[in-house]
Amino acid sequence: MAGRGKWISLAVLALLIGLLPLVFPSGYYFRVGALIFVNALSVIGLVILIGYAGQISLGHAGFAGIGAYACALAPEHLGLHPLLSLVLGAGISAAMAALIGKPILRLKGYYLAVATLGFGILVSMILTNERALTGGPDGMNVADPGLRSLLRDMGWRLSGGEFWYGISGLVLLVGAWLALNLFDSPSGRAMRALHGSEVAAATVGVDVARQKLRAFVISAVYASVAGSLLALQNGYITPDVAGFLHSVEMVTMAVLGGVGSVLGATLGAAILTLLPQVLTVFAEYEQLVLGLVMVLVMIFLPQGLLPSIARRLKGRDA
Amino acid sequence: MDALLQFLFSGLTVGAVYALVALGFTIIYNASDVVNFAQGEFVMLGGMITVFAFDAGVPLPLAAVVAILVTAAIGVALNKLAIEPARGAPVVSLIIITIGASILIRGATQLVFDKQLHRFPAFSGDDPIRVLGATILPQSLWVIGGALAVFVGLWVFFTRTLTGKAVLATANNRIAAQLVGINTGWIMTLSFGLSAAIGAFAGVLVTPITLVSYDVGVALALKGFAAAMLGGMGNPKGALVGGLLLGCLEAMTAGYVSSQYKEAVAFIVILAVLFVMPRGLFGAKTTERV
Amino acid sequence: MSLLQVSGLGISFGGVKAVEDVSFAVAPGEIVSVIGPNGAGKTTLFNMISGIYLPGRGSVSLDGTDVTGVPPHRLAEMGLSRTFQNLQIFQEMTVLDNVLAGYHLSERGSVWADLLSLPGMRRRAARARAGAHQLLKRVRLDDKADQIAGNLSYGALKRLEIARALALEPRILLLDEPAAGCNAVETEEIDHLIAELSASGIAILLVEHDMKLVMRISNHIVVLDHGEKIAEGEPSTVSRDPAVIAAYLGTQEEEQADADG
Amino acid sequence: MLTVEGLRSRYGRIEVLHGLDLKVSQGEIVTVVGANGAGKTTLLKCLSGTQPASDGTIVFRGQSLTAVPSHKRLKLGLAQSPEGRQIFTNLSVEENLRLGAFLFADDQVDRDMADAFAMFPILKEKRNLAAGGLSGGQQQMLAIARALMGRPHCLLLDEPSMGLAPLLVAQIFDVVKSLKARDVTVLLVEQNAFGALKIADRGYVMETGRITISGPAADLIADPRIREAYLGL
Amino acid sequence: EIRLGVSVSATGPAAFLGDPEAKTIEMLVEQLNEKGGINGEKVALTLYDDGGDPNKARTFATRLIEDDEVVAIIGGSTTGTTMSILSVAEGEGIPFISLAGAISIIDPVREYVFKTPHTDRMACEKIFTDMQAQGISKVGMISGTDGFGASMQAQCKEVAGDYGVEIVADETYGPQDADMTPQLTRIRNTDGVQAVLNPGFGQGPAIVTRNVAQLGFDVPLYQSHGVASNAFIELAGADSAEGLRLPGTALLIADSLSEDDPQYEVVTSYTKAFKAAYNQEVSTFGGYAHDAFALMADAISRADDAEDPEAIRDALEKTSGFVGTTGTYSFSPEDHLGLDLSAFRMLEVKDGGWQPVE
Ligand SMILES: Nc1ncnc2c1ncn2[C@@H]1O[C@H](COP(=O)(O)OP(=O)(O)OP(=O)(O)O)[C@@H](O)[C@H]1O
Ligand SMILES: Nc1ncnc2c1ncn2[C@@H]1O[C@H](COP(=O)(O)OP(=O)(O)OP(=O)(O)O)[C@@H](O)[C@H]1O
Ligand SMILES: [Mg+2]
Ligand SMILES: [Mg+2]
Repeated sequence: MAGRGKWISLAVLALLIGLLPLVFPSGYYFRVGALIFVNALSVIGLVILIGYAGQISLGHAGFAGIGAYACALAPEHLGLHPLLSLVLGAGISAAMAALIGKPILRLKGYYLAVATLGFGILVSMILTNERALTGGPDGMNVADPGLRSLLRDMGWRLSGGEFWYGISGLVLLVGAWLALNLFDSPSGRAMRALHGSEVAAATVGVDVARQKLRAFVISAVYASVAGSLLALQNGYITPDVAGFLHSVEMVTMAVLGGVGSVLGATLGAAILTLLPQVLTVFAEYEQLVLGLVMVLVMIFLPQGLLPSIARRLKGRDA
Repeated sequence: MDALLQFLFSGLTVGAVYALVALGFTIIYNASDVVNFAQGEFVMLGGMITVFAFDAGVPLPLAAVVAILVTAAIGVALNKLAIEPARGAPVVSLIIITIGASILIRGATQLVFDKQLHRFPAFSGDDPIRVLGATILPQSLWVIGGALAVFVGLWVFFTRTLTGKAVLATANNRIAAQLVGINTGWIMTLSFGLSAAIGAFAGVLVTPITLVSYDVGVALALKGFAAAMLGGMGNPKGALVGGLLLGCLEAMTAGYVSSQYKEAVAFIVILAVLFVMPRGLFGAKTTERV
Repeated sequence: MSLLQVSGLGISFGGVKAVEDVSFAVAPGEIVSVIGPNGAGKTTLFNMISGIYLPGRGSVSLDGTDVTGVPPHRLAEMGLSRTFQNLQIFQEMTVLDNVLAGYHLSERGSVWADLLSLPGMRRRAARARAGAHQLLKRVRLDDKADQIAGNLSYGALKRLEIARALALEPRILLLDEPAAGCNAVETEEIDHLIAELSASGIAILLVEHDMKLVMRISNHIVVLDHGEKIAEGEPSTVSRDPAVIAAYLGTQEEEQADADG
Repeated sequence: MLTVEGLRSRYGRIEVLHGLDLKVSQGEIVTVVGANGAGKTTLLKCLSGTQPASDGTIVFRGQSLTAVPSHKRLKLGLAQSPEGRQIFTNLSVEENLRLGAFLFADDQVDRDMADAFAMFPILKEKRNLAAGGLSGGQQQMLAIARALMGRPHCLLLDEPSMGLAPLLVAQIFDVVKSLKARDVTVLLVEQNAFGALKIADRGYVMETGRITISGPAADLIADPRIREAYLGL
Repeated sequence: EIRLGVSVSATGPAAFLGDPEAKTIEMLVEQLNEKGGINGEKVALTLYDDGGDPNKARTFATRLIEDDEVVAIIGGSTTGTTMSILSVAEGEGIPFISLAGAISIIDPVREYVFKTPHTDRMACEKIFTDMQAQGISKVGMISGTDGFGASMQAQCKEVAGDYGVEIVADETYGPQDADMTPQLTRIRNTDGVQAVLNPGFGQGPAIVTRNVAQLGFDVPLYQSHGVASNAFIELAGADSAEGLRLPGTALLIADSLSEDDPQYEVVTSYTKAFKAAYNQEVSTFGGYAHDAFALMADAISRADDAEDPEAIRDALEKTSGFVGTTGTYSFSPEDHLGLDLSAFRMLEVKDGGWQPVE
């Protein structure tokens, strides 16, 4: 049964990614779509961490920052191909997560939140202050990965928007597939178990510390890859990507969508990415409305959009 | 030597600001286990409302009282309109509500007032007080005094009054609290009202030093949160010590090491403290047995 | 040779000795009960044996290996499993997933296998699933398999914990008041279950206040009071021990008579 | 004193109490027995107001409780020692007891506390410790003592003997009996059906959300159906 | 109808810049349309608030071009947002006038990208020129870690030597810091500091100004154009601010400008209109937006085809001697800023108000 749910989720996602372009009136929609996919990717990482392992992080943008700046710096200083830089960034993020995760993950609840927050702030502070390397708060250019021109040489002409829409969508699908696999696996169950009761999880043989670390590292990699994709498609990157507000935005997306599922993550990412675009008509009222939407969703759908809606639908069926 | 003293004055001033925010967190946290990320907004409101009332000709003390009362009412409204309806929701959802509320309050403030920086006069003038070659502004003494006063008040509230215990009981076990006759809804209202009032009070005290605009809340909440965690969440002692310590850490780092990385040093110290004491300096142990 | 050997175990909380110098042994297939007044230190003893508390003094050995201070998940790997007096259920997971979590050790593989959903992982998971359904049947919870565990009644949760503990296929099982919250008839079922388990060679360490159950199935009883062992022996000897009667049992003739009548 | 008519209650979509009638008179000890999952705890939760009733009426001392929120029911004299004990784990034993008398601020609070300590000396010994550190049985004692601190006219006890040593089980039943002497009415849910029926005036048997058998306690003990299904005799 | 796109940071950490910019452009569009628009064509304004987030800025730039189909873009309050908009505009061939300071925006020159603010480097140069004239050679710098402060810090360090000025102390503060006395104490304790330079915007400079006074640190204080407004004096306190200097534009001294000053006309009409519309003082940043819009409108009116971005760009590049609030602009294929140092005026706080330094 769980196995079928996985394929349904993936199919829904794939159809959305594949069919939406048919109704896009302009290139701008590809851009927004790509952003949603990139955000959804990092939110899926957080779903693993928060929804499954029950560990909060207010510093995940730090990993996005590492991923983004890896793509900005490595090609320039190490002569690495931007795509390899993405892998390098993911590797550094994973290593970082493993390193800091060990001491940090012993903390619980808000103490963990503040520790991860500290990590995120450290990263963004380094990116901001090491001007010589990173361009400081003004940011720096990111080299074009050259893939588009490669495709063009192969006779496949795509606009930048279309290209990144495709790439982000593809990566999101892969990310979603991996996450769904994980959820329905012994590791996923172990993570949820330690979320429920660490003591009980330990007594059934779950290495709690290790399992937490696993979730942390995996989610860091998701955030890092998302950060890299963002840097590559923007062609320009500033320390904002690693900032506290971005961390909070990621958590908000996860919670808004419903912290337990891949589709929820995508939905949360979509809503929070689209809202500012929709709210431009309100201009002055944008912040007010954004805040209001967040509050209302949480009041009426406390489990997040997707789970709460699913629950209601189920309730009606019966 | 006078430099050290100057750094200390600076640290205590800034630290007292953090402490006031951190103290504001304690009540709501103690009543509901929720860290109210809109706490910084209360501080901002305290400052902004006072500014506009004062500019409209209301005497400063009265303007301050108005600001505190209005903010307390907003706190109560936040509880009634957003927190209570979402009762039973997971804590992360409640946190997102408070974050949403803070964005909302910011957006509304920017509409009702403006996006400019503001300030009103210091209570006892701007002439610095000289001590052994270092200087401190009279307003800093107000802030430090305010933080101490709020601390003492909260400490008495939580250790000496039955209502204070009822607040703790509500967070610890809401059902049981109702079973012993505690009106948990009222306790929540009270907590939000008090927290907001403390926040606004802080805003009134610090605005002459830090200035105020619609968006100062985020940074304040962040630092206050860090301070509260350093000291141990929920304990007024922790909030006070955590705040002052954080302020002094930053000032000392800025003075002796590097101003660029003063926040970094502060966070590294917080991480180090938490590594040794996972519940902060004075954090209460939760005692759940298996 | 004994499977579990506890020697001179002790621990203090804030200066108060909760358990002091307790020693005993459990052999495979044996049922050893620990009894004693409330606060005697029984649960604390369990917490030390299962690695949740680090003992202040003394040692625990499993199969001859010293396992004092070994974390719970390692002990689980070595075949030690337990239930809790204060229920430790994965509230938000389904009943089935609770039991599946108990299969963690036999189910787990590399994280890559999990991420990529490799066939090996799927095979292991399917085996665990089949086993879990069996266990649920055994504790009469098979009809509730897909319910959220938090929604079960107290007695049902008690049984769920036992099923989860059994999923580990333990060599030694620690049961902390398994019959609490069960009526006489339900207690009897647990009685049978424990007997079956011990017959299959599992060593059982039992804490229970239901003396009928304890006296009926124990091979050996350890009596604690104020953290110290005050008596030990076969049920018949222990139940006649004046110290035990004074501290714990009281005179139950009246009730016993009524029940028998 | 307490009259329940047609009580229904549901968790989400699932109804677990299907129209329950029950009556407790002043000064009576009434016990409810039933298998795991029968709905006993749900019944008590409805009475104390921590679980909403979807239908039916609860009348307590002539007043309908339908619109009375749970924190006001104690004021009316209805106290509960809940399943799972629900003590304030982070507060000290003494604070737990003091909060039990949250509604009162008179001298009697101290006397009641002294009584509670006399009843359970171990609690006195641990009065300044966090209640979460207590052993299971000690917590159970605390839950009962805390409920008594509320000076109830009617006490709802959900499996008070659970996790208690035999000596204390006997003591708890004695306490319940002594409450009767103080004119406190008791509704007792027990798995130790034998013990409960022995001290009760009347009893109800609950099966999957319905009352199936009721009558004087002595009759129930003698009832073969009950002897087989609940007393294991 | 001529579609003009704007993306500025009207909220967020750079709202100081973006808020007056947005207000200015909205006001000017209205004025222009009331007067009949450009060559009879009304200007349809699409304005987005990117909140200072470069990522959003890029999205809005894409939206402006692909969805709203604008012919030109003004915006990019910060360097980061500008760089994001810039690559889109450059890629799609849409003329873009940036409102940010960094020199890298127009150096090297990009085909479609122009800017109106002075570069940070120019502000530094102006300040150091003044210092040199005062005989100041050792300076303690304290700057904000925000983009504005950091960029100026870097530029000033680069050019200081050219003016015989040595930066002997280099401190920073966070954008939301409440007390800078430790940093200032450090500067004071550095040997031979003759002046303090504080590039930054927001509350930081006001607090620095107060702290300097609090410490009784008696050296000349230089601020940057980041705080060139009357509100700043109020925030910093007239007493503390007295004698402080900064490089500003004619906007700040509109009242004392002589009528034959070439900027008199444009500056007074803008300050008056802005005050009337928003009951708020103008700032240098609003002035940048004013000039950007005026330049754009002028170019569109001169373009061969007002609907053709290419033509507008060409017209823009041919701008010459155009008087704005900031200075007089002359673009060329080699220069997409078109201002020189003369546009800056050294201002000083005297008796609680801004006065030009003779
Ligand atoms: N974490 C702790 N902190 C403080 N005291 C503790 C802690 N754990 C146990 N104790 C104390 O140790 C003693 C033994 O407790 P334990 O739970 O082992 O008793 P028990 O024999 O299981 O009792 P019961 O039959 O009531 O479950 C008790 O007095 C208890 O208060
Ligand atoms: N929170 C809940 N959500 C959904 N269903 C619940 C919930 N709590 C209890 N139930 C269901 O309601 C029924 C009655 O449960 P209740 O706890 O009242 O039984 P009980 O008679 O007290 O049993 P026990 O003797 O095991 O304590 C059970 O089927 C149980 O699964
Ligand atoms: Mg125990
Ligand atoms: Mg029950």
